Amino acid sequence: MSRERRGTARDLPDPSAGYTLRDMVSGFGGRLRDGELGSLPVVVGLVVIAVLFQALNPRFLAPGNLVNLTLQAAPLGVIALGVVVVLLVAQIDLSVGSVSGLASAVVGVAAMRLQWPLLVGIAAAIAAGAAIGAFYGFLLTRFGVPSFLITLAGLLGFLGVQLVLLGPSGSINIPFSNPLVQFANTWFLPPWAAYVIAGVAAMGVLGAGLARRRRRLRAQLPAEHPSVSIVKAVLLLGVLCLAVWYLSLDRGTAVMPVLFLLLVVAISYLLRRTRWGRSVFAVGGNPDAARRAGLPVTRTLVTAFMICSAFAALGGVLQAARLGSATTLTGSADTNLNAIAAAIIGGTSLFGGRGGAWSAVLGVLVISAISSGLTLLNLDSSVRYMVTGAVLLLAVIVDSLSRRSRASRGRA
Amino acid sequence: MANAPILEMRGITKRFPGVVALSDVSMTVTRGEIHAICGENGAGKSTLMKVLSGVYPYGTYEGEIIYEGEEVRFSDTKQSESAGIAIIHQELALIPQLSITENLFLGNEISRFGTIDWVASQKRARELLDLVGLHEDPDALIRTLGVGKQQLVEIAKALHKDVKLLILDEPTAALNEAESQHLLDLLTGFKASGMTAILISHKLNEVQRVADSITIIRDGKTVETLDVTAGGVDEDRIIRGMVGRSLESRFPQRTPRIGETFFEVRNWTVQHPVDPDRLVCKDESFYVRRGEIVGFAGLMGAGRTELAMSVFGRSYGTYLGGEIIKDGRPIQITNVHEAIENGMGYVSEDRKTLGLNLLDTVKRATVSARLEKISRAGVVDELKEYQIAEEYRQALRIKANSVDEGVSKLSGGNQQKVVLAKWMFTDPELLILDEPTRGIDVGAKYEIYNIINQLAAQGKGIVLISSELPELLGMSDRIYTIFEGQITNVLPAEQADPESLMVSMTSTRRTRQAA
Amino acid sequence: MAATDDRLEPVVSMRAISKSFGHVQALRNVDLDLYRGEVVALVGDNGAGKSTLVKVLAGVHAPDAGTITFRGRIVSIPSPAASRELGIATVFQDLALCDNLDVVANLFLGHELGRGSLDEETMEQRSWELLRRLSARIPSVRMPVATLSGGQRQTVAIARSLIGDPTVVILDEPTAALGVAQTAEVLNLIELLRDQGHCVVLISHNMADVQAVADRVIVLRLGRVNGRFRAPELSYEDIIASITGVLNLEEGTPEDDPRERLPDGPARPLRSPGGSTPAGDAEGGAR
Amino acid sequence: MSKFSDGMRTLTGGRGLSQYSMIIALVAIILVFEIWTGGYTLDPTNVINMVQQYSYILILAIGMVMLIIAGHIDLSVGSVAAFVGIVVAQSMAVWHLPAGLAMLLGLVVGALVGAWQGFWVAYVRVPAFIVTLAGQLIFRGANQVVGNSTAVPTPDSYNWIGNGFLPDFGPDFGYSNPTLILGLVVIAALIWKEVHDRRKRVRMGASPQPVWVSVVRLVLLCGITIFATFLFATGRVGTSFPIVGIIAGVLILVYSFVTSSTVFGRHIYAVGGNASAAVLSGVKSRGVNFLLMMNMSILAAVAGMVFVGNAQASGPFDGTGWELDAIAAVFVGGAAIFGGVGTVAGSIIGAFVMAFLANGLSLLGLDASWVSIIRGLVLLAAVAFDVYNKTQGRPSIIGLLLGGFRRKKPNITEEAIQAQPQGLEKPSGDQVDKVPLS
Repeated sequence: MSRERRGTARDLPDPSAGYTLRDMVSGFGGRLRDGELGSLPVVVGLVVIAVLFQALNPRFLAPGNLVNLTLQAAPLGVIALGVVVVLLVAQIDLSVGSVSGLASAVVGVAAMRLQWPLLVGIAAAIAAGAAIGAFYGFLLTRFGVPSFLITLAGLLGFLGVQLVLLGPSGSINIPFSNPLVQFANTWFLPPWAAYVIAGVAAMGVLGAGLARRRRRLRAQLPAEHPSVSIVKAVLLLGVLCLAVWYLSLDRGTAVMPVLFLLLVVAISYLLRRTRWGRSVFAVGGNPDAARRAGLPVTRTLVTAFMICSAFAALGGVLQAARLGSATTLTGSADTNLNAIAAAIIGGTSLFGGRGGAWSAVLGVLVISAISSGLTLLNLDSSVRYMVTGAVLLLAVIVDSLSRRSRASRGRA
Repeated sequence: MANAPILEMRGITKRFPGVVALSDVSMTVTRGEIHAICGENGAGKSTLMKVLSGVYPYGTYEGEIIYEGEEVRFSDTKQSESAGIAIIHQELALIPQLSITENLFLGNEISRFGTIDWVASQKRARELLDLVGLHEDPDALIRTLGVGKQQLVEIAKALHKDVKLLILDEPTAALNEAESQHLLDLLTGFKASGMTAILISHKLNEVQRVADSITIIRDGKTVETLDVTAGGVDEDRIIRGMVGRSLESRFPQRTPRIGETFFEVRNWTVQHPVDPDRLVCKDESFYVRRGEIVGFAGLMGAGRTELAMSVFGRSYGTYLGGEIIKDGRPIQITNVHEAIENGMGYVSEDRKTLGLNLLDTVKRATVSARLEKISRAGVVDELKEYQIAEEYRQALRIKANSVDEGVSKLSGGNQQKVVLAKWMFTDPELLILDEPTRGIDVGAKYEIYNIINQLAAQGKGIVLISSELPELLGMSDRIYTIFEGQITNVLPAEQADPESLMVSMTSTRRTRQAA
Repeated sequence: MAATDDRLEPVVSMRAISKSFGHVQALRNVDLDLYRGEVVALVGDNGAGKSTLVKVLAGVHAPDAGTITFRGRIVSIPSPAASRELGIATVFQDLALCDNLDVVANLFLGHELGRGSLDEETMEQRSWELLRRLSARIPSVRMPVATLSGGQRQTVAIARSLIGDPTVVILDEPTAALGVAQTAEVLNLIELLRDQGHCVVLISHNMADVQAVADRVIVLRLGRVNGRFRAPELSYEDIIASITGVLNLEEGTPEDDPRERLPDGPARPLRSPGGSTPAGDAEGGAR
Repeated sequence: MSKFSDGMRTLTGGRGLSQYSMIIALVAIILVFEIWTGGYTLDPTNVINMVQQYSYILILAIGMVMLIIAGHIDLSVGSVAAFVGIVVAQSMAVWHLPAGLAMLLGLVVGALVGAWQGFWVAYVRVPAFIVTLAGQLIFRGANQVVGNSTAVPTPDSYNWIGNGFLPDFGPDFGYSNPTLILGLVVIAALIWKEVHDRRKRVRMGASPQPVWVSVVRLVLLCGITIFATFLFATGRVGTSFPIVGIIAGVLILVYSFVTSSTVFGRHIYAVGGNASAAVLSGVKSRGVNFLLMMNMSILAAVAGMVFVGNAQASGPFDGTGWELDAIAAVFVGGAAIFGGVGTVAGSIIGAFVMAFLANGLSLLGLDASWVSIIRGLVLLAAVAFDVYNKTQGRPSIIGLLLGGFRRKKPNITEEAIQAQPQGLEKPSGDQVDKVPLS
């Protein structure tokens, strides 16, 4: 999936040379030399992780484990996707864990105790998340309280609300028969459907590429040679089909990760192709310039926080669905850090304005792969904590250093 | 002018917590004259007028006010208004969303049987507007008028209240010349019809033109009252009264005693901190002698500050090359701490973001650049700190209630003095002053010049960076000019004039070569 | 004001503009006329009021007194947005670019094209057109602005100001941060703008630059106009003398009579080739 | 507590409101819980328990306030404390280190952890909150690795630092003698300090405060001390003033002195108040940041060791949420979110507020969920109070909600120069100045 990213309009190589496959490769090489590494280190890291764990435990790359990994990664990925948006506007939300926990509790209470229709419960949970985000955005834009402090208070406060909702027993079980749980655990695409989706995705890439080429030619702009789109689509198709085939050796392609990828595509579209997305990047890059250009800075900040909290809530719902219960532990401990770490590892800058929706996918794959590998090795959560923490620190250090080197080269 | 005085203020003293704003001020205003009050900012003019108009009620000040022959004790502005005293403040008290008529009669509506008589109001409004020479539709909204016209509305409003004594606080500050002229003519016209006016103004030419007598206030005290009608009062005379000295000596006299060269910068080259394509200092060299004041002239952005800061412990940009030679041997200075230890000091042009921690008190700020001097084993001797700060406070005449006062509460001039004190305390041999008098009162400027001269007399080398050419010409012994990061010229002060400097400040060409 | 040719009619005329900040009077009774197809340089000592004057036009400061006439209509410019709407574009010294965004995104920041989803192609095409019109040497419009050099960034900022096809372009110290080659680039650009019928107001400290491109030089001193010079008779010494106040040319200098400008007027095309500036067309049509 | 007076005499002037309001908040909280719990809050047993149980907040708040003054924060203190705790416990259990040596080891480990985090913050300039966020995870994990995710008991020889008391001696009056003596010493110290301060002010030539102020302050402080002394002296037989209290007290005294009277202390305030001005005054800000991060971790180590001693075992979930207690204590204690403002004394009062709150709520049997909500709200309220105090015109809350309040960095423009603070004289324009020029 990561290949498609390179094809988006933003990263096109030098147009004066025309767009052919060779340019694409050489442009990529040029960026590498410039130190604009993009997602390469993460992809390499992912491969290293895979090889390492496979060597230590051959079950790591077994289809069964990979299916589990996709299921495990999806809820966290959804949360990380929200964090990406907030990071892009150069803010942070430390409370995504608590908010996801709260949302899982809301769904549990609504569905089991109050016997509300399931969808209403889910909607209530997401609405609660959005409301929390709006509250953060309001405090930030109206009072100027730094976001990490507001959300630190939120981390504590909403954890409490979660516990209150769950009541003294500390957990609400959602029976396995509940569609929500089934969705998260047993809904798998039939193989043909998975292949169809892979095909549609590839066709989509191809179609989008060709349509863009047509529009660019009409606008008398240099455009990629059709071969570029075709190769990209074929590659994508190949990769996806391989993945679907491999997963189908076990239970197959689950619905939940597909939902996550759909959300990523949607957010990616919003970020790259709409005014709102443009103002997100502008606000994150240079709020002053954004304000002077007449962009709605306050609105952008508030919506970014709302999206973040709403996605955190959705992630919490999925987590509860996957576990079949909403407990005091949902969203606790490392969810927060995993989500933030995933976003930063995937390449979204802590300092705003750089990154994209796909970084949530990459980051969450890294985090989930590590945690799954460590679990396979029978190393307990403690080591996982340490490794995640170290990876987060590493990502932030890389981010800080590259920012400084950009600054020293006049590319602040 | 043998009329009886309409107003006499005797021995007015007004205290604010910790400050005496007015001490024993007396003035007499003759009926039918225009009486001007002059003084520097903060001299107490506005306070005096607030006492008169009842903003500060009777009892909060000492002294007596005799108006129309009897002592009055206003407890609010309403009372003074009904006595016929109207004050027009700098900030106009008009409501922009209402019409001229509505504003004119605000609080004094012309009413019949409890309802506002709009017909009569309109008529009266037209009369009043005619009186002040404002030809506007009385229904026009205030916000559609310019400041000058609003001022006239304000005056018309006062006229409606049957005013005997009109006080104008800086009426022409915001007006252009034509409008000012009109206003002053109006005043003279009113005088002819027997009204008395008190005019507070900074514009001495106006004052000189329309006033019959001038009371000068300095530091909350009446200095003198000049009778303009008697002649011999010109702007210089007024200024002398205001600042307490003649203005020929805007820059205090000093006999330079210049010693040997002790500080030299050679081939100094610095790169812009983020843009590597840019050099902010290109191979620059200069030197400073003991007891010498060296001026640096350049337009904003020419690289004066960049040069100074990069020399001062490389606190700006990326150092590329060049050396600093002190007392004949090269020294390595890589950070500010070393710069201070090597006897350098730098007073920033931006005292709020680079010069002071605004959360500090005067005493903490004073010692902050050289804490080692008053500490033993890392422990600050608070007694010494207090004494030193107090010493500087008195020596530099820093106006603060005590050295425990927060610097954020001080005025710009006094903040600047604190910054100066802070650097004097480090006992530098070379003191770089970057725009030391920007945004500062004339009086305070003079004091700062005095301090600079004293420092030079002690044998310190002073680098004075300034945007004001008269200041550079008046203070320096030698002047370097900088243009686009390069030193383009150097002139002894006596050979320099504004044009020759400006030429070198705006191009690389050199008019005259000098040592 | 009887002239029929729009070249003879000032686009902007400021009359008796005064502005004070507290007790500091930054502008006193300043008159200024701006015409299409000329470069007007504002020069003066530090604190002479150049920036304040420009900020009045840019809608940052409201004048305390005086009138601004824009194409014969008295206008007030209460906000930067209003200034842009009138067709006055200002490029301040800090450029206000978003370094993380590419050139196209920066050019159209706040004025993106496309309904719902952004019309990247049209924006890119327009960007190329614009940059080509400015003969800008920018390797790719899809590069983040952070990777451009100082001169290129200045070009992008100027190009951005041209998006709404303004009549008046104000440049505040455009060459202050640039090297020699880049300065030349920007100066060329300024001449290009003039030739395309814009009125360029240039604030500069660099007399060489001013002499190179300015048609008229207005000297401000202590908030007043202290001298007006026209291109053929620009004398460096006079300008300096006027800046320092030795010379006071304001009294006795005739207010810029358009007829005097006419002889060297036709030498320059006053509209962009093909008369494609909509603003010019609108004005022509109105008459 | 003798630095109480320092808290009142605010360092910064003008922030008196928040300084006094937190004392009022403390008294109010104590009174409310005293009533709700039917007088149990101020029962000697409870007070002794509370000191032993919550002294970690006091210790952490000291380090945290210094960090926050300098403009940083540490979110890892809980994990670091737990990590150090388990290291100490294991070193005694596995290597059979004597208690003293184990404590020393704990301090060294704390210092190393601090150096690690400080390096990233000070020299690589990664924001502290994210470094310590990673640290939170890393050291939590490290704790569980070292302790195999189980609780490790600690020997009695060690536990006295957590739950020990001053040894009793002398004749039995029904009170604990050492506590009485300690109380007397404190009172003597208070009186000496007051006299000393007055004398110092006289020598400075400054007008000393009126005598009645000194007397009232002394009476109040001594009253509190006597009250506290009797509380601690009348506890169960065998109890007296806890060792933990002594440790916390010594740390408070030392760090109050460091922050208020040493060069290093001044540098902390300088870096937090205006970092660029500090650098231009010769402050080595990177060194200051590094030392502060390191100091925080050392104090976290102390807090962890004390806690382990009290619990008599080090567990895998020790220290969760401590960072929030400490941060809330600091902000309740009047520190500013943008740095430069705050005192150790204030933070100690804030820490007492948090401790009484936690203790009171648990006495009331409120469950963890509500405690968590309330603590979050307290943090938010403290931060909001600071932001509210900072707004220049002090508009009403409503005005703040509706109006266009924007925080602006001071930028020097013509207007800004004009709008300088109103002091004794207004900064002038150069109106007069320009007359002779033209």
